This record gives sequence, structure tokens and C-alpha cells, in this order.
Amino acid sequence: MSRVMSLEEAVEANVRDGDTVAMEGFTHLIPHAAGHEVIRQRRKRLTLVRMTPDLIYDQLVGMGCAAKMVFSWTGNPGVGSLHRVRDAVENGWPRPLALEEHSHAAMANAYEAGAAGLPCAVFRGYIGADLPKVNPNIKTISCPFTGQSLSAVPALRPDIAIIHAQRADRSGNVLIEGIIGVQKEAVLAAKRSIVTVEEIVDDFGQRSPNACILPSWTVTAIAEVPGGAFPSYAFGYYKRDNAFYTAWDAIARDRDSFAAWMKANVLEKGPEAFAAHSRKRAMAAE
Amino acid sequence: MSRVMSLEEAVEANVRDGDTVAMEGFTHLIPHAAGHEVIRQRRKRLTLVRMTPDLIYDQLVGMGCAAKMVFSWTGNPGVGSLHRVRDAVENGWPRPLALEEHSHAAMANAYEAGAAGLPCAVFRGYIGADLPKVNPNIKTISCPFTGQSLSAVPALRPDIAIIHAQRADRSGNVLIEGIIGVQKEAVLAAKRSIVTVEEIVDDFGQRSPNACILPSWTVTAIAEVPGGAFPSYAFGYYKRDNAFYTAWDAIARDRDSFAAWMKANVLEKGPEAFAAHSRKRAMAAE
Amino acid sequence: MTDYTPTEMMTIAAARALRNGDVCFVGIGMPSAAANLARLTHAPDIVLIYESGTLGTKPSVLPLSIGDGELCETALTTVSVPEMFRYWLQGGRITVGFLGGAQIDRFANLNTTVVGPYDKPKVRLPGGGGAPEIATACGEIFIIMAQSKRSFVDKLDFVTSLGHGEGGDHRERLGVKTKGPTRLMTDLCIFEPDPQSNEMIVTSIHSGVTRAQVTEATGWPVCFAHTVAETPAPTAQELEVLRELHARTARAHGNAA
Amino acid sequence: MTDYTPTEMMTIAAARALRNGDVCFVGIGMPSAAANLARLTHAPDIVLIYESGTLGTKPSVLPLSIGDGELCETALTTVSVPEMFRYWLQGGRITVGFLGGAQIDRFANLNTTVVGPYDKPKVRLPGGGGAPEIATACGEIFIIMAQSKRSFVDKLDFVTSLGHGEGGDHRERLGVKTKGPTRLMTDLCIFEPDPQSNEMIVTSIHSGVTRAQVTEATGWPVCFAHTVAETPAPTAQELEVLRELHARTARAHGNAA
Repeated sequence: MSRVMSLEEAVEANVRDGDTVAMEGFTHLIPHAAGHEVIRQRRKRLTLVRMTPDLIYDQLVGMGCAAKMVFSWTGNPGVGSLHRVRDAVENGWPRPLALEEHSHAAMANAYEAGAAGLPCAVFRGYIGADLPKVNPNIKTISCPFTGQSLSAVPALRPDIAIIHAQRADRSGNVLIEGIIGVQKEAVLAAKRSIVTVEEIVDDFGQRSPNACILPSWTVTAIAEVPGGAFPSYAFGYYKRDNAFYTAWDAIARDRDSFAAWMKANVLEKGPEAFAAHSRKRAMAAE
Repeated sequence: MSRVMSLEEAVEANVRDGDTVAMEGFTHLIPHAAGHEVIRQRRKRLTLVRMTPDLIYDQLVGMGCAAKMVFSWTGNPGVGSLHRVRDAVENGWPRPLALEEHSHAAMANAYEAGAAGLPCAVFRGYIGADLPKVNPNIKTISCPFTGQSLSAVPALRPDIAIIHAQRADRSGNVLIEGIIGVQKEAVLAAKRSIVTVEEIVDDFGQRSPNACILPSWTVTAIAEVPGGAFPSYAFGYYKRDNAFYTAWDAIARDRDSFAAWMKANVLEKGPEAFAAHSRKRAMAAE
Repeated sequence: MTDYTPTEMMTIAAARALRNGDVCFVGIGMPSAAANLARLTHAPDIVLIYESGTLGTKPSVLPLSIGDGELCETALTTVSVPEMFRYWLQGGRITVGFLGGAQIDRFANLNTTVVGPYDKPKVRLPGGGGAPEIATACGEIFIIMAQSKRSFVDKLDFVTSLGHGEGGDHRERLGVKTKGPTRLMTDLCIFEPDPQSNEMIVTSIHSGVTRAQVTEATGWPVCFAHTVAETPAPTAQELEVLRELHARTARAHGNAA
Repeated sequence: MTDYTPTEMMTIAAARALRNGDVCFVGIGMPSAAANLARLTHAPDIVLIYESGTLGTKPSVLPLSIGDGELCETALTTVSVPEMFRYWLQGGRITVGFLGGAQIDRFANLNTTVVGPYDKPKVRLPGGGGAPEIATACGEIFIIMAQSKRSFVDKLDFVTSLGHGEGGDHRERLGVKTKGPTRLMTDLCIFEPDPQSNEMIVTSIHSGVTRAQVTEATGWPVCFAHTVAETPAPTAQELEVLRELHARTARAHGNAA
């Protein structure tokens, strides 16, 4: 059964130094507030797993929380490179960052396999590509009926998955809507999970009978953090702050301006600062 | 792009003698009207695939349409045996029926693999069970990372999938709600597909952003057949006729009473007869 | 004491074995009655899952089939059947699975496939359905079966689903980490696995039933635990809730109650 | 004739290559502009799919990232990312995939991973994302890339995604049944694979561009088809629709147009 607690408590209880952490959200519902809390609590030597490391991991890497990153595409989407990630990879600043690189299909299948309790994911991938030459975690397997060669990667089984969702109900169930990405799989694949939500409601009320819901008994901790996905967005609540993504490029390019921004906006703030970005709006409103 | 046509035309154009046919629907949305049309058009030597062969396949088998059945559980749920299927298996009447037997997990995974374009499905199954000893289509495969032994079955790739759904829109997209079973996978795994629907609407209107929808370009033919799932049910329209399922036991027990029922209710009727069972009701109404 | 039938006793014994925190994979028939009885009495928060895809369902009447509308309408949400078998069952999220069968052996292996040879069966049974994977993926397995020499057999005609295999640590040797059958509820008594051999032995006999009756209804030389309890008779509340459930169900399915 | 930029020409050439019946896997940036331009001009029924899970999306402005809200709000429906890669891409349902990259070779293999050695790169690029499987699972591949000697190279530092491999029937020998790159649109010209060698050769040069410019901007000895067409200049309507799309996008993203 999930427990509702503050984000501070949730991170304190569930994220440990050296953990393999998956913070997921595909453009949508990226758990920025939780990422900031992990930084404030000074977690170290994390293996950060994420299909598309963007600002949230640029911040964690730049603050020295990570030892390794498992990913399939990294960058500030539509803007450019992640300067903090590059500084860590190319110059070891503030610490060296090891990379384990896959394709999207491999990562998505690996989360799926983790959720499904399988040791590995099997898919048709990487044909003629160089990544299997540099990543020993990509192997091949033969279909026992056709002899066809397929790719296999180990299932992802993070110690902790962290996601942001629209709503939880009083029983601790979590509703996710819109671009749902790999969040459900990440939570089901992980040993523990933290879900930050825009709001906790008495009851989800009228909904699709096939709504994407994580039952309370699959979630470890829930924290109500309105606006907690900013500058990402929450479908039905607030839009993506594209201008912030663009502005990040200049902030992160320089070590000092990055440090100053993190001090002012993360180290000296708390999760409640995200509430300023929250805004409930009708789903179809725009 | 799907084409809207009569059920007669849809079956005429898409179901061929000797085809592998998957009629799916897990208690819910079983395409009975389409099954009747296949019987009326006297299709022969079909391989009938279905996780839970129940009345719809009892009728097809009893009318001599099938040469083989691929399944994981067969019976009249909560009532008893399928007498026509047993008569075919045990006495070869009206024709012999070969059986290929799997577990639910295997069938569900095999449809999933078919939809995913894979040659086989890999799952953890059949441990300590006898079915792999009698079904050569169950093999084992080793995880290349852990050495763990997993089961593999060939992907299901029917020639034709037939399902019933609540609604299609004017563009030929199909909306399925409630117990969605393996219907989406069956359609995506099949070379061709027929979808009967309760109604064709101008627009689906307000719906979950993650509704279970088959885009028109994944469906071959759509036929509007209100009540077409009877005596199964259509969530949001009409309830399961449990009394009919119970009554079927006596009808099907005897070859003559079965033949008489099929003549009166199938051979001498058309799809429009199902409209009597249709009834649009509010989803939450009961 | 209230009058009750052996089937009621069996159902109630099964309901009692369920705990409030359980996540239960429910089959049709007696397992469904037992699981819902538990939910309506001592285990209000039990999570019921049906293989048709319904998660956390709270039916007010019992389904006739595994995918009745009632299950979906009262569920937290409903997922596809491939997802059900991959993420929820194989994913190891179920604490208790219910099974039954046409035949059981002393190690609680089950047969729901054929009586007689597979290729030329005397009786063609429904087949395994979800059972082969339920048997190994759920944390533990409860079995409900009416007891008779015909169904409690010395040797199965076909192993549809694994119980304790050949006994002892056979499950472990097959790489299975779950407990397997921990409880077998019949209309006469309750069996539990012997801690060493994993043979199912009688640990509790229902009120009014004799050891001789149990022995007579078992197709292998049945063993009794050192201490055999008497199963407490159904309470008035248990019987009332169970009978109301059946009466509501009969009315809803259009049958006479 | 209206004035236009080389980038506009490239985007419009890509849009023209799309057909009304296509199911198109769209990437961010120029592919997104081209695909939506096609949808807003000659291919109103084209189905656009973004890897974030949106099926049949009809955005009125271009997304900055692959999962912008606009994509979901205008989609027929949105599926999970594992489903997107399993059922929709790997399932073989996409007719055209768009790719681009930092480096391309004469067989249209692409590199978006590293410049320099993999373990000690000179430039760490974003990585493959969906490209390795898009390249082999889509019916055919269109590539959009601005042309220069730095990006059109003799030898890739890293093969992120397969084009025609080493040329000829290399794809077939790898068991790949899809066509691979059938069209490469640059700011100077259009390449198509030679029917035998599958080397990308110039089949159309944009109006006002010379063969010398094309040769100069290509890092391998570029081949020209026997007959090289002149790419028709953008029509007034094409330019108008494209510029309106960009203007709406700039306004929506809070930038000056």
C-alpha cells in the first residue's frame, strides 16, 4: 500500500546512495521537483536510468549525484546539448560519468521486461548498427522456431522509480493521462517507487474503464507537489515552458552560472516552490 | 484504410476456406453475429484460434466449418462442456477436429508477439507442466544474461481476426472499452480484420486521451451490427445473457436439437436479427 | 448451531484463509465465492484480480464467467489480457492464486486437461487456462475441491499445473521461488503441505466429519498431521453473507434463488 | 519567383515526397515541419506518429520536443512508449520514417552518436534514440540533412543506424526486408539510391544550385544520375503554409517570430 508523505520524507526513506534510479516522463510529467529534492539531500554515486536524459539529469549530474547514466538519447530537445552532462563525460567535472547507451526500442523493451518479471527483453533491433559492438549488455538470441536472430538486453530493474502524475486518490491509487511514456513500466519494474502528483482527490470520479492507473499496492510513496513537473508539463494542468528549456542552454553552459542557478532555485528552495507553476485547467481547454 | 460494408460482404471478401481465423473477445464483445455469417457462408477447413472457445466456436465446429482449434480453455463458462466440440473431438462429428493446446499466458503472449512483429513470444511459463510434452509448438530458450530457462511459443499471425467493438467513427477508427481482452493484439497480429460494431458515429467525442482505439488503417472491414455480440455483452450497451448460456447446454447436447436451433436462428436469419438484443445504455447506469 | 452444507463449509474455510492485505487472482465458481466472502467479511481491503483484466474489482454479485460486466464496472481499472499475464501475474504481484481441478494428487499437482491418454482421452476437460502460470507465479496457491476417490487420485493422468511436483524441494529444483499450494480446502477437511515432504496432509477436519470419511474419499493413503484441529463451524454471519451473495447472484443471472 | 531559403527548399522537397496514404514516423525539427507541411497541403490524410506514443496527431504548431502536449491533444489516441516501439514500429505498420544525423555516408548510414572514437569522443552527440530501429522497421526512410563536407563524410565515425550498409544487397543479407533510405533531401539537391549499388546519387538539383556546389559539399566523390532533374522551386502556397506554420509555432513557444 502506498503511503502519502512529504517529498522530503519520500526521498529520505527511499533513495539511497549508490541506487539505480529511474526518473521517467517522456517530455510530459518529468519529475523535476523530486529531482531537486534528491539534489538537496545530496545523494551520491547514483546510476541514473532514463530514455531521454534532459534538464533533470543535467542538474543531477552537474551537482555530482551520479556515477553512471543509462540512456538512449540525451540532450535538451530542440535546443542542443546538455552542457553539464558533456562536462562530466568529457572532463570528469564535478565527477566522471560512465555511460551505458541503448536505443529507445531497447530501453522501452527493457522496462517492459522488468515490469513483466522477465530477466531480459527480446526484440528486433540494432540490425547493422554499431552499438552492440561497444555495449556488452546487447546480445543476440535465436528464435527456436524460425532461427531468426533477435536482440536481447537485460531487463531494467531500478532500485527506485520516480515519476510525476496528475492525481492520486485517498486510497493511494495513481492516475496518469496523456503521454504516459514508460512510467507505468518503470514503477512496476522498480523495487520501490515515489510518485509526486498535482493533487490528491477523494475519488477519480468518472473515467475511462481502461484508464492508466497504478494501484496503491504497486507504489511505495506518494507526495502531493503541485507544479512538480515544471518546466515539463502536466496534461490537464499546465503547459510545457518551452522558453525555460531554451533559457537553460545559457544557464548550464557555464559552471558558475549553473552553480548560481542551482543555489538560488534548488538548494535554497523547497518542493513548495513548484506550486507557482501549477494551474488546473480543463483538459480540452486548449 | 478500413472500409464500411455489410457483414455479408465483409465475410465474403475476407474469410476464405482453410484460413486461420481468430475470433476474440474475453466473455465481453464476442463477435457472434460474424460467427453466424461465417456459418451461413459455409466456410470450411478453418483453423479456429481463440483463448476461450465457447458458444461461438461450438456453433462453428458443430456446423462443420473447422478442421483445427488452437486454444487455452474451452467450455461454456460456469455451465459445462461444449457438446459440439466434444462430439467433434471424440467422435469426429460432423468432422474430426484437431486441437493445439496452450495456456492463457502462452496465447496472450503469442498474440502480443504477433502484434509486435516478432516470430515468437518469450515468457516464463509451463514450469513443471505436461503440455510441453504433447505440444511441439512449446519450446525453451535461455536468457543470454542469466541463463534462466524461459518458454517460447510461435507468434500468432491469423489470416483474419474478427472482433466486435462498441463504436466506429466516420473515418473508420474503432473504439473498444471495458474488458478489452486480446482484441487489439488479434487485429494487429492478423493479415486482415473484420470489426463489427454496435454503431457508427460521426465522432467519438470526449474520451480518454489513452482510449483503446484501432486506427482505421489497421482494420480491413467494418460492419455495423447492433447487438452483434449477443449473447455475450457490450459494455455501455447491453448485458450478458447468462440465461442463454445456461440454455445452450441443452440445445447443444443433442445433434438434432443443435441442427434445428442453427437452422432457425442462423441459417434462416441474417445479421439484422441481432438488433433485437441491442440497447444503448449509459455506462454507469447499472 | 446453524445448518450448513459441506460446500458452504468449504467455501467459508477458503475465505478465512485470505488475509486483508492479499492480492488475489480469482477463478470462477467457488474461488470467486470465497474471495468475495472474505472481502465482505474480515478482509475488506483484499484486492481481487480476474484474468479478464480487471484490477481491484468489487462485484456485488458473483460473475458467471471470468469477464462479466460486473467485474469491469466495479474495478479500479481494466487492462488488456496480455498485460494481465505479463505485468500482473508473471510480474510477481499476486500474493494468492486460487485453483481447482478435476484431479489432484498428494503433492497438489492438478489436472484440468484430460482423463485418460492425451491423444485419445476418455474425458476431454476444459484445459489449463491460466492455471499453469498461476501455479508458479503467485506467492502461494489455495486449492478448493470437493473430495472423492475419483478426483483425489494416486497418479494424475496429466499434470496441467505444478503443485509440489514429486515433493520435497522439487519446485526449488525447477527454479520456482514461490510457495505453491499451501492449503487445500475440501468439503471434508483442510490439507496443508508437510514441512519436509510437501505431501498434503490433513491438518483440520470439518465439524461432524470422521477420519474414516476423509480416508475413504482420498485415492492415496492419506496422512494426518500430528495434531488435527476441528475446523470451526461457519458463523451465523459468514453463512448469512455467503447466502445473500448467492441469492443476489441468482437474481442477477435470472435464475430462481 | 518568390524568394526562399535553402532550408525552406529542403523542407518542401521532403514534404512533396510524402504521399496521402503514408503512415509517417516523425522526428523533431525538419522532419516534423516537412510532415506537417505535407498534411496541410497535398496529403491531408497522412497519418503522423511521434515516438512519444501519439497516433494520428494533427498539431497546429510544431512541437519543440517529441512529447509536447499539442501532439497528444490532437491525436486519435496516445499509447505507451513500449507499445509504440513494439506494436507500431516493430510491428511493421509505418510506411515512412524520417531520419537525420550529424554524419551520413554514401550508403546513407547515419551517425548521431559520437564524433571521434566511442570511448574518447571529440564530440558526444545525443545518441540514437529511436533511429536504430526506425531505420530497419519502416517501409522506407527519408533523410533530411543540410549538406557539407563535415557531415557528408567518406567514412562514419560510428554507425548509429543502418542505411544501405556496405551497399548492394547488404540490407537483404542482414535479413532486413524494408527498403531503407530511398530519398535524401539536402539544402542543395535530392539523392536517391542507385538501383544496383544502392549508393546515394544525385537525381535532382535545386533551382539555382550548381553541380560544383554539390560536389564541393560532399565528402565522397559524388555521383550524378544519368538524368538529373531541376527541383521545382517552392510554390507560393507551399511557402505560405510553411511560413505560417513556423510563425504559429514561434508564437506558441513564446519566441519572437
